[in-house]
Amino acid sequence: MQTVLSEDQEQFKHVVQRFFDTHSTTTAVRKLAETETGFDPLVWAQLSETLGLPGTHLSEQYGGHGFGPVELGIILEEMGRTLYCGPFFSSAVMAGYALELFGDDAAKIERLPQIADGSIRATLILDDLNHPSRVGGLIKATPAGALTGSAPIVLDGCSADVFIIVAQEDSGLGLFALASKAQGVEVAAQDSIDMTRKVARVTLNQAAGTRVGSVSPQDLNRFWDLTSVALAHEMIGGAARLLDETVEYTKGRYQFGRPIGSFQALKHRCADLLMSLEFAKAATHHAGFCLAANAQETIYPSMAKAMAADCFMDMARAAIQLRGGIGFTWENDTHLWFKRAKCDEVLLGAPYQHRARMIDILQEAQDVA
Amino acid sequence: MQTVLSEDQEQFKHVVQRFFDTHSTTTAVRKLAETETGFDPLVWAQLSETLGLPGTHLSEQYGGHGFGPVELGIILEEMGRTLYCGPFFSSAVMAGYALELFGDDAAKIERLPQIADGSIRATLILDDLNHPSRVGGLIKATPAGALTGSAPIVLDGCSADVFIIVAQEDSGLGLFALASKAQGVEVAAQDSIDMTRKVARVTLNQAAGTRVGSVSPQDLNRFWDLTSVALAHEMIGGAARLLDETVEYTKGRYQFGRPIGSFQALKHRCADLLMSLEFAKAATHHAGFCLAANAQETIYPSMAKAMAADCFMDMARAAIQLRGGIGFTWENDTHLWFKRAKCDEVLLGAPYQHRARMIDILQEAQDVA
Amino acid sequence: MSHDQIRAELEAFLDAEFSPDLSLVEWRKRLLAAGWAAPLWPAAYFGRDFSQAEALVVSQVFAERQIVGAAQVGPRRLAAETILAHGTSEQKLRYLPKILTGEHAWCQLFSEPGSGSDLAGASTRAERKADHWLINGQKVWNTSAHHADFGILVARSNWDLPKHQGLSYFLIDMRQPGVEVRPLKQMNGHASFNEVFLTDARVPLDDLVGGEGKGWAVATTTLSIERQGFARGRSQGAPAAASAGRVYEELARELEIDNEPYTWYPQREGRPDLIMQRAQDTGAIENDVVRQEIAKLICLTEAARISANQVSAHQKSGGQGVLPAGSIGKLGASVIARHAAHVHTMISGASAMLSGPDSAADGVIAETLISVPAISIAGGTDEIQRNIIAERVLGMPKEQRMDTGPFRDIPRNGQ
Amino acid sequence: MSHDQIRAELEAFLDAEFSPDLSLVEWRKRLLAAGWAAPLWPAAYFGRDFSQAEALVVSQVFAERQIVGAAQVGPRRLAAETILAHGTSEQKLRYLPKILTGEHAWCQLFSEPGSGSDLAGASTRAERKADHWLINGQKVWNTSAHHADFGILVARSNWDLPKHQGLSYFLIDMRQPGVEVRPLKQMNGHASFNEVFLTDARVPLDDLVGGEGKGWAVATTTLSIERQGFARGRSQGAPAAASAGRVYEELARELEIDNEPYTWYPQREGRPDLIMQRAQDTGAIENDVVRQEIAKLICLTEAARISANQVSAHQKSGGQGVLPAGSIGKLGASVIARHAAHVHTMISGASAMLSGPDSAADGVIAETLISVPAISIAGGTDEIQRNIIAERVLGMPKEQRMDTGPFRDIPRNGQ
Repeated sequence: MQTVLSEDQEQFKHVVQRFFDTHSTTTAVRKLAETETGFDPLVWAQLSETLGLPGTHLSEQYGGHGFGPVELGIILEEMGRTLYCGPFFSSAVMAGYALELFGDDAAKIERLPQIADGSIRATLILDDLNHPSRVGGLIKATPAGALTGSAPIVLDGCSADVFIIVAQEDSGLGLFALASKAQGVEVAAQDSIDMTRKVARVTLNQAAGTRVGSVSPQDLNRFWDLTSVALAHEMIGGAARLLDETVEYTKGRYQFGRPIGSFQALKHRCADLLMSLEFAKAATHHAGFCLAANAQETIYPSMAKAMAADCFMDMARAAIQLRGGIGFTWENDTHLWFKRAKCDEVLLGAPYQHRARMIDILQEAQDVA
Repeated sequence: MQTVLSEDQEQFKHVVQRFFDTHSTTTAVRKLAETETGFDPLVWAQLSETLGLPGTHLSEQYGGHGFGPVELGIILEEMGRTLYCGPFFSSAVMAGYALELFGDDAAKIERLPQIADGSIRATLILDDLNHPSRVGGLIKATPAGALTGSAPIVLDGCSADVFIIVAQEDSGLGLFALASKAQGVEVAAQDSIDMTRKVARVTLNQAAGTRVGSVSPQDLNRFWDLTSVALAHEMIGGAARLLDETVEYTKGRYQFGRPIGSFQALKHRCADLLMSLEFAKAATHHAGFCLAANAQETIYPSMAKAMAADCFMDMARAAIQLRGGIGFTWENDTHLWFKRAKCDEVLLGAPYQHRARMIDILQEAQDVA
Repeated sequence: MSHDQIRAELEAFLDAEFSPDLSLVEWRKRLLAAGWAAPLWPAAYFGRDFSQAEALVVSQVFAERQIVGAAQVGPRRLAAETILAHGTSEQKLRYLPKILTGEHAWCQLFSEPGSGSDLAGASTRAERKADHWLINGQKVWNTSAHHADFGILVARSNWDLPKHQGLSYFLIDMRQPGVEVRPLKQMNGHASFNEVFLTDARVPLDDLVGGEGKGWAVATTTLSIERQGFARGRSQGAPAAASAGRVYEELARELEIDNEPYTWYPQREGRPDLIMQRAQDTGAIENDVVRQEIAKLICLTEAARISANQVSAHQKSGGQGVLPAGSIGKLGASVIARHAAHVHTMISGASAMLSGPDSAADGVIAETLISVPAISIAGGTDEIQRNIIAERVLGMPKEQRMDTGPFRDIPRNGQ
Repeated sequence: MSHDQIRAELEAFLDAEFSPDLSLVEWRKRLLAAGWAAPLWPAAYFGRDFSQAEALVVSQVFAERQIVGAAQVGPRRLAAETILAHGTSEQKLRYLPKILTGEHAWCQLFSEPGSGSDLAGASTRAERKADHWLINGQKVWNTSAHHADFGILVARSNWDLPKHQGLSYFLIDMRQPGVEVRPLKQMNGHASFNEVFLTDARVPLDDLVGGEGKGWAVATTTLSIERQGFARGRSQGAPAAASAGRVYEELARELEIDNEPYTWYPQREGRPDLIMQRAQDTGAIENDVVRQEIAKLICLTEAARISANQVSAHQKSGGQGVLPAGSIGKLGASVIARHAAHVHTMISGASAMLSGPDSAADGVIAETLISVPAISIAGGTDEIQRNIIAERVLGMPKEQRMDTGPFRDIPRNGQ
């Protein structure tokens, strides 16, 4: 199994990094945060067409580039670092992986290429984004494919063209597709703590979905692993950015005639944060390598999600604290990452839930053995 | 309800403090730790006869002084501060409270005065000292009072004259008394991490106990509250001593041309420890006042036990760490408190078990209301 | 005077003079004239030289009868007490009455972008001219500055002395062209503070307090009053609910303005009071891991509460010994807020992402999650509190200072 | 030389010379004579100037054939590498052979009661006399000093220079009247260290290493070798299980003595490896709160393991950039040990009180609980590691030093 990035992957990282450094400045982020859709169509078109990012992790046979969780992780780490605002996570990651894993072949042939080339922006309606055990609890499907129910937290729900929906059928879980403009669909923007990722409530009333696949528990576990690891990459990218900038700040800020970065309490806190970041990064990258090697039933995806989330929140808290009052102002950029950290912490399951899942997996593995 | 010690109680505290400062020096503690019985009969006689300490909290009608958990707490806080070695906790607190709460009147009249005046040293065989739900799981009693079973952790089991035993009867829990020299009794010293409090395994094989009472769940809860709060006092006493001495050490120890106590990381750690100690003290003293006011079903005893235990362990760890290598040596006294802290942490239930109990109590109180 | 006498005299006064139909200012002028506006103050300056116990009787009567008292809270209180302690007789006679009547609002101009924890490092410049002081610089965290008529200002009048010795303390007119006030928005969306830009602002020579170069000593008085908690919140004598009548309506408006910066303050404390109910409502209470975290939170909040009670009982009973109540309580509040936010997040699950009126507890939980970072900064950071506890309570040695020479030679931001 | 050639020559040598019936010293003398004892060393000093890759072939052959190699581990390795780097030709020829044969055991005499974290603050006194150095002072934490024939010693030869400049580095004969070694018992009952009292001990003038006043530079070499982990543990070439024959029996005795101080080292790391099994055996695994804590522990141990692997893979692939592996790994080990002890305690419940062979895991758990405090102290405290990470990795500013003047003027303990 891989333990470090290959040369090709390092090069890809540099390209991606340059792109988001240019196109996702904090000025841009702040501007987009104030808009309703929360993304810049021009940048979306560029990252889709020039770099082909939304198709990175999708199979070549369905219009993707056939790379895997490691390359996707590289993208998300840079997105987290620059707080990229756009429907990448909702469309390419959530809806893309859902279709790839749960979809019928016909549906994949029809829909994945559009997601891969960015021409269609999809999003996934799954559950309350909290815990795998609740999947399908929100939307019910009749045998005829009429969908009814309400999902309170749909990422980029207001700007998506298509909803990919996991719904409860009479027996089991079905996968459905539904145009966002279809009859019986009501979309209402929800205020989120994190203004850089938009959410909406989507309410379906006998909306006519197209059945495009079905969901097995095993596929669902794989889906959870893949999306959790992608999100963990976003979080360590954000955390690393915060640590860099916070350390720089403490070097230039003087109080009591000395840079505050020379105070031992601050130095030790930053040292502890670096350790936490290195550990979260190690866990996240390792989880990516494991998934790329098709390892099943490993603890690493949940471990990565739990560690990256705790690290990102700790880092965000410290980044504000070490700046003092100015760190709590709107004008200072730190809160943008703090709010992303808070939302990422609970998206796809809170750290304590992922830790519980780790032990479940270990015990199941023992029972099998 | 009381919120601070009365003048009389403050005076009592000074008397007790002087006594243990004189009679429980670390030299004495180290000497007793090496003995089998682990206590000095002369000091025991003095604290029993001159000060009458073992009877402090026992009812006047049974030879005690009729004071309560607050006065008992004063004694234990000083014992914890000086790491007093002797069967006070096992005999006066554990066995004394058990007889007072669970005993028949006749048994109390016969036995409590001897515990109160220190002429008899008793100890309690209850369970694995871990959780109230397991009480009586170790020893079974026949209707004729024959006791059989084995208890692995009996405080001062080797030096006790009498065992007070909670045993499982056909229906319910009975209280029994049994001379330690009786037939069918086997006592084996157990090594403990804490050399300053001796423990033994007591194995009973058809030993002929005298039935002296019975145990209701409600009384058991009260017993747990009273003993937990007593133990919490011991722990905050130990923690306070460690903080005092550690802070003094950092003022006199020079490295890099300055007292190590001037390094901000050490200062901040000591500040956090002081806060933790102040909170644990507040909780413990308040729990004592509540028990003295006969408050039932309050969260404070378990809260005190949990907070004092965590505080004592944190303090002990820090006391070693801040001394560096010397703090890890046998010659330095710090480890004596560290080991007491480790054992007190789990005696009568670990912090997480007491925290769980707190929420149980809150929910039960709501159900009743 | 016996307490009964006080009560009798005050009740007679109120019977004769108070009417809810008075304007707020008119009523307070009457209070002022009779010495009831600030009975603790010296008789020479609008008060009655009362003891704390005597003044308590006055507050009780005000409370019982729901009578409006003098304007006493907020930054104006800091100004009043400082002027009383250090001002000239002329300053007291000039400024105190309109503070008590509420005609003048005040603000505090101490902190600067370059001196937050290190207040004495202020570098706003005060130059003495022929008939005034010329002030240039920038202040920050100035609560209510946008409503203020006057400010208490610390500025540097001498750059060649060590930093504590070169400061002077001024009373500055906020309604002048050289003073610009800009609101400062926080990460939770509220704008409780301002930035104040001073550009060739002027202070008459008479409005120096305590003498040139004595600014730090005067500021210390202000800060100690602030620490006693008088800087915010409604005064104890104020009626809980506005009754009918002009005086109450005007008071309600005054309080609304005074309290506006503080509406989110309960949220920065983490709202532990909402935890148990939310855990039950959501069913999260059934999860053993959540239960543990709730129990830890209860341990902290209850211990902090009990500890504060014990300290105050100890003080009341004349007890001695160093009681590190203030800084420990403040540090404890940070720990509590942080842990409460953590538990609220566990209880919410993914819906912790949502904010606004439709989200949990009408948006209060979301506001809590993005307000708690303030508690460990405002009013002295956790780091400063730990220094205070270590040095003043535990007596641990101070670090060698790096800022002892002439102020102009001390390294500062951007240099 | 190609790797095949090396292998061929070595195998021929072993076929011809090795016999398990040789005495350990006799066998090692043969190794030494042929240059196989330390092939990395210079040819001029008992080695073969081999590269790391070439030396690896040698170790592999030794391992495959279960052949005993030279005495290479423990403090003797620190001495050998330091002498090799800084010693005179005469010192190398005199001391290195008997280190490699195992005839001479060595110890390290650096730390003092007054200088733990601050090694350069040593105040053991070295006075130059006509034909020797006179040494007075006390050392501490001297592993294996009670078995040692010689010691590497740092002492102060000049008190008027700044502290790093007044130190000299000596090779001292431990078998002399002026050297007294006392075992130092630790809180877990083991005595892995000694105190060494030096009272008018003598060092010949020839046994100064690196020149007078150059002691810190030489000590830095020793410390960097120590950080590479050569100070303890069995050498890689040593046979895992003692086979039959005199040479193996004598080796087993040597290893027993060498390893004795370290028997409890696994316990100071918290024994996280035992957690899962114990949690299942005791049923504690069914408790959700315990499960959380176990998961947190696994997060830490697995992340530390993966992180170390990634760093080493990164280095092997010629990767650049600052990799703060050492100090972060050490700090991580402390966090892991502390948390593992916590979880072991939860799993044990009240039986965590018990120790000795009848207690959990034959006493290993009890020893763990009273050994973990060492991990955050030995080899550089957590505090020192955090300073290193902050300053060397994050580039945060150092604090102003308080110990820059002449050593005699620097405040020290007991002054």
